[in-house]
Amino acid sequence: MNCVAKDTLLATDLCGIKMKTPILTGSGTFGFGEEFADFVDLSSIGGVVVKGTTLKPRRGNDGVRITETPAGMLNCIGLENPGVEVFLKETLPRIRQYDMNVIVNISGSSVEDYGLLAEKLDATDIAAIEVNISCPNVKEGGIVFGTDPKAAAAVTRAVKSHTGKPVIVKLSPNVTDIVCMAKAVEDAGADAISLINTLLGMQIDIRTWTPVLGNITGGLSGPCVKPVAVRMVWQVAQAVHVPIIGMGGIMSAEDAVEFFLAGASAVAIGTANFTDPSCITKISDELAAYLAAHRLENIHDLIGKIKIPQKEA
Amino acid sequence: MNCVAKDTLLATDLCGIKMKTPILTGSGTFGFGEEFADFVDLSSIGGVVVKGTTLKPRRGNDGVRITETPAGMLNCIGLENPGVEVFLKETLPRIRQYDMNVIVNISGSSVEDYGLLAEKLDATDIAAIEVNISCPNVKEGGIVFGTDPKAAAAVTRAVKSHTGKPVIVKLSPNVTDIVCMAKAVEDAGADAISLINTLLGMQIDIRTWTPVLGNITGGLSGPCVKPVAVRMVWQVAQAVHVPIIGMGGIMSAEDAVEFFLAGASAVAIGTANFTDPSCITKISDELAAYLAAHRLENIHDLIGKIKIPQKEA
Amino acid sequence: MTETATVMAQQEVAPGVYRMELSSPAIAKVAQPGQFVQVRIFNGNHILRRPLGIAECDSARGCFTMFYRIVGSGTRDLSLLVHGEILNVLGPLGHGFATAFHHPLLIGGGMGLSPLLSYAQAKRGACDILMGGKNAEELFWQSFYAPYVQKTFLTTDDGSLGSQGFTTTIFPQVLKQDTYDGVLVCGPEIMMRGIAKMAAQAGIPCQVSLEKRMACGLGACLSCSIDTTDGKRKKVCKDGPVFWAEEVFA
Amino acid sequence: MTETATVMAQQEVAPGVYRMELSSPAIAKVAQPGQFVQVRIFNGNHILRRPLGIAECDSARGCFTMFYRIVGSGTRDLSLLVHGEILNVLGPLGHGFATAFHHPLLIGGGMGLSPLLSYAQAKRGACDILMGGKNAEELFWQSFYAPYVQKTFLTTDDGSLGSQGFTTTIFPQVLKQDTYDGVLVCGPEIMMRGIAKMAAQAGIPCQVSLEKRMACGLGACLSCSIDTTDGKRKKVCKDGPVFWAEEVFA
Ligand SMILES: Cc1cc2nc3c(=O)[nH]c(=O)nc-3n(C[C@H](O)[C@H](O)[C@H](O)COP(=O)(O)OP(=O)(O)OC[C@H]3O[C@@H](n4cnc5c(N)ncnc54)[C@H](O)[C@@H]3O)c2cc1C
Ligand SMILES: Cc1cc2nc3c(=O)[nH]c(=O)nc-3n(C[C@H](O)[C@H](O)[C@H](O)COP(=O)(O)OP(=O)(O)OC[C@H]3O[C@@H](n4cnc5c(N)ncnc54)[C@H](O)[C@@H]3O)c2cc1C
Ligand SMILES: Cc1cc2nc3c(=O)[nH]c(=O)nc-3n(C[C@H](O)[C@H](O)[C@H](O)COP(=O)(O)O)c2cc1C
Ligand SMILES: Cc1cc2nc3c(=O)[nH]c(=O)nc-3n(C[C@H](O)[C@H](O)[C@H](O)COP(=O)(O)O)c2cc1C
Ligand code: FES
Ligand code: FES
Repeated sequence: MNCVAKDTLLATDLCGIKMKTPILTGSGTFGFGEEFADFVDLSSIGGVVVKGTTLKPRRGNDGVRITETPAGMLNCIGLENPGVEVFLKETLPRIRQYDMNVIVNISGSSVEDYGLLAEKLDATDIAAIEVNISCPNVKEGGIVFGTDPKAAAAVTRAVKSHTGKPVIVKLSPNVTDIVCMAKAVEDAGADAISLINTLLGMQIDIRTWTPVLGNITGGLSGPCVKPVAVRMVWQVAQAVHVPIIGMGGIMSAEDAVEFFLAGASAVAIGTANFTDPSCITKISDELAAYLAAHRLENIHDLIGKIKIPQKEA
Repeated sequence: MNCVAKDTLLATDLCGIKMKTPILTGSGTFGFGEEFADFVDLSSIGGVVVKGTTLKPRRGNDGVRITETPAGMLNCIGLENPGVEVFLKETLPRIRQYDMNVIVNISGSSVEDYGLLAEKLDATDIAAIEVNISCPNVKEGGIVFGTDPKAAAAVTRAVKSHTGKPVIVKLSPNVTDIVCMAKAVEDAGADAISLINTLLGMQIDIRTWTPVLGNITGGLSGPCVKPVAVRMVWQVAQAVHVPIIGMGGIMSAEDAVEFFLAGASAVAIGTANFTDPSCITKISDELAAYLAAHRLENIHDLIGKIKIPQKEA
Repeated sequence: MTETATVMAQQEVAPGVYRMELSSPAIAKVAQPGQFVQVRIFNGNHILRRPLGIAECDSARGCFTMFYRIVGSGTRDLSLLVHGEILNVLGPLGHGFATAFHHPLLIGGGMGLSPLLSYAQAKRGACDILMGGKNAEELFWQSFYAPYVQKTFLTTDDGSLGSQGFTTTIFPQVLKQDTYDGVLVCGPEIMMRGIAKMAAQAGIPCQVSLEKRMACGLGACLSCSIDTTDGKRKKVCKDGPVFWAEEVFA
Repeated sequence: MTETATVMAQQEVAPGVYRMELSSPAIAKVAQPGQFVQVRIFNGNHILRRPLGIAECDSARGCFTMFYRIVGSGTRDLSLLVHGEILNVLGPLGHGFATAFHHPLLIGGGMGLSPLLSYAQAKRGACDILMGGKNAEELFWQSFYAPYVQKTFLTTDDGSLGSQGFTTTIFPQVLKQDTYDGVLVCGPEIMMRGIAKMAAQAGIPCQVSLEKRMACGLGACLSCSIDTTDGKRKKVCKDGPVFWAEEVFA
């Protein structure tokens, strides 16, 4: 397949963000993009969602921060980041050279924090803001906002009122009713919804009888969570009108296709970057090949195209 | 290790049920026990939790009922069962020969259903009743009761008021706050709590663009869910006083030890029975070996013994 | 029972179709034609076993063979195994074909020809075989059946071998050529339904071998439940996979 | 860079400790002593790569070796690989040891002797080695170091080889025997801290090689963050694994 074909097949527009492919990186798994510059042509992917950023610098959690689980991993990084000021002054100017869509993932411990972060980021050339109300690893990671529709709506409104950039709200899967959460943030003005953040999990070292992770619990990601993520994307796609960015365990183009069929307008690759640092390029190529093989002209011909058989009477 | 040692190491009493080992089978994965009689000495295990039973016979869901996922599987059996009358008249007399603890898992579509089922089962010699308020695969599977603490408490009270047998309530992991659910059923009189039922998931066939499962969504089980299950057991163990039966992805004695350390008083083996039909025996033997190697005298010396490191000041 | 079986040979007999021989004495000894095994692949990728029919049985050497087509990750991983590697096999499972027939006609399409082969082998010289496939390539089965059957009838969708059409197309003609006391069918459901109907009209007893996704293979999990014509529920793994046609097709 | 590497040899050099030689020309060409690789095992059981030090490098043959101890499922699966099987290797990663020393003393305990070996090899004839282990069995390393180092000092916890005690026990004596312009340490943290303190007192520059669990190995995921003495955060994978002792030990 030549490049022209690939470009037309995968090019998309996500709530105003022009993207060469509908494939982003998952926040926290791809640094600021630059760390992967040797492995991925950063200007050729949909965009880079950078590590969760907070108002003040954060040193993150102590002790062991990651561990492998069956078909997945747990992490409790704890939102280590240099803070938004350093991001604006040092990181953003540095990564500008890569000519990529930069989406900044933000976390706060109060509604005001989120508003302030949005305001500071509004004055930049970033492509969008992803509002993380779902980090399970720190009290200040917004998880309280991620499990209560009213609080989630309040955060969304605070961000929206401080920026003209597209606002993506990233939801937590650790809830009884994901549809209710999604509707709440849509009603509050979210331009898109990211699904899913990590499931809260735990591993115990049976030699030492202690939790493996320094923070005791951590966030589960990787292929093990894919069935839950696909289900949530499908449920939410039927209930909201804004586009969905699907993620959770995507390791291959086949996995990505499941998310598109379920109703995701774009996908993000997280844990898979650790397995293979150039996987995002491979997944894009294979996705283009899948579309071509199915004689589709653009990724839009796949989005939400799941066929639900009618039950026999 | 000789048999005497093994017996002493593993013997336990779970809310009045005398068990040779603290290892049960997960409802729906082991039939009525008899199907596994060629592979497992049924009288030597902790007990068999039989397939979910309802008032009326149920034919279950149409179409594909299971599919494999990374380190797990989805099922949407849909509570196919012959109904409680056939169970009492035909099944129970037939399986009596195996001299095993029989725990009957019940599901209803109303609080009254649960009460009626409990009443019918009370007059038998079964060891206990497990109240399934968490089947994600049928509307009548009780999931509405499993996500609302008040409804869960109502079901628990209805069952308790119709039977003198130990009542185990099996909770759904598809909730925001598992501790709140657990406390609600404990307060309503539950004698024990089973954790976890399956996580709601979905898989899409990218060749046909249709859901793989006949019921569209299904319940995720197997090693992939273990970190979530261990986390929930640990959270609930700190909040309730009744014993917990831990399950979700146990494939080995090592996995079981994680659940005991987290606070489970017994465990159940589900999906692993499909991988290896005699695994429950192997897991018991290896668990006894683990206890012996750690110079523990009984499984009680392991239960809830996780050591949480104190954070440095 | 479960048995750790060693791969004795593996060979691609047609594009994407493999024949695997396993050393598995306990199972080879007791297997009945039409039974199947649940194989467990040890590469860490599979929680569930995969059901595969027993195709040929050599109880003297303690071996049996399976034929399978690569359709997904399990069969692909199976195809990567080489001589000397091991599998775990649970079986033999289910109820096979009735063995009381004297001169039955076997009818198979695609991979359905695999369990029928075990019947042809067990009733050496007693059966005729009618086989259907998309094209000549899919009818590689001829050479495997040749030692065991009397007559062979071939059909292909594209006419590249035998008569053009489906097994249902030439079934009536085949029936005219000989007297059969039974018809045993395994293949796509639509073909089995078609044959069953015609066999009933001809007054010949007919058995069919069904497929449903399976988890336990032991009748415990109800993954493989089907409706029977008398309104009951049966389990393909335990009550089948072979049923009398009238039990399952209305 | 990532490279698909072929296992050229694998051998158990002590109980539970393996030496694996990989054909990996691109990595072998550029690797610096003290750098590591992230290996990906292709058996379907591992989402995360495993970080392992580069122990010996043969750029002419395009090979390098790693030594590892089986401590969990990843290292166990690694030990099952045989000649001809493949791995994927990401690397070489991180910053290795400073190479400007003329006569450094290498001090290693346990598997820490693996990255130090690459230094001894690169500076052939320049280094002395002080190695510590639980017992004589753990000091199988001697023969691997012999071709590259001048003096070898041995300690074992149980006194079964060399002097009894820890590397910290005899370090002061060793320092008296020769003049070293640097000390390079890799082993348990407690040992590195002890040596670093004594080296500082003796006024000898000291480098240490740290270990933290890693996911990306590229400085992106922050799995491996540590505090430095100047109050900053550094990443073991990218800023290390080798640090000046005073950067990381207060
Ligand atoms: C009793 C019985 C006997 C069988 N005998 C044979 C045989 O001799 N040769 C042969 O090639 N195949 C046989 N099959 C089908 C075989 O089991 C499936 O092709 C196999 O399980 C697919 O596994 P997979 O991992 O490659 O595919 P997956 O990736 O799991 O699925 C790919 C496709 O295969 C089909 N499939 C998956 N699992 C099953 C299953 N358990 N049963 C039926 N279809 C399934 C589905 O259509 C699915 O879309 C038999 C099935 C049954 C129930
Ligand atoms: C830069 C670096 C270089 C290393 N070089 C070597 C080497 O040359 N030889 C060698 O034997 N080991 C080395 N290690 C340690 C090695 O990475 C771990 O032993 C290995 O990852 C364990 O994998 P596992 O799957 O067998 O264990 P797991 O089952 O994952 O865990 C078992 C135990 O191993 C430890 N461990 C797990 N993952 C890591 C990790 N990523 N880093 C450190 N410890 C871990 C933990 O204590 C854990 O409890 C190095 C580690 C790092 C960070
Ligand atoms: C190490 C690690 C760090 C993460 N950090 C963040 C973060 O800072 N903000 C956020 O919104 N999500 C974070 N996530 C969640 C991912 O962006 C993604 O939602 C999740 O991992 C599911 O996708 P995956 O299975 O492809 O990894 C992190 C995930 C991992 C594994
Ligand atoms: C095929 C299948 C059928 C199940 N049926 C029931 C059921 O009828 N009632 C119930 O409470 N749980 C049912 N479960 C859930 C299991 O009992 C168990 O809670 C769950 O599978 C997690 O354990 P595991 O990972 O060990 O399988 C079923 C699970 C499977 C896989
Ligand atoms: S496969 Fe479990 S009942 Fe048939
Ligand atoms: S391992 Fe990812 S930052 Fe070091």
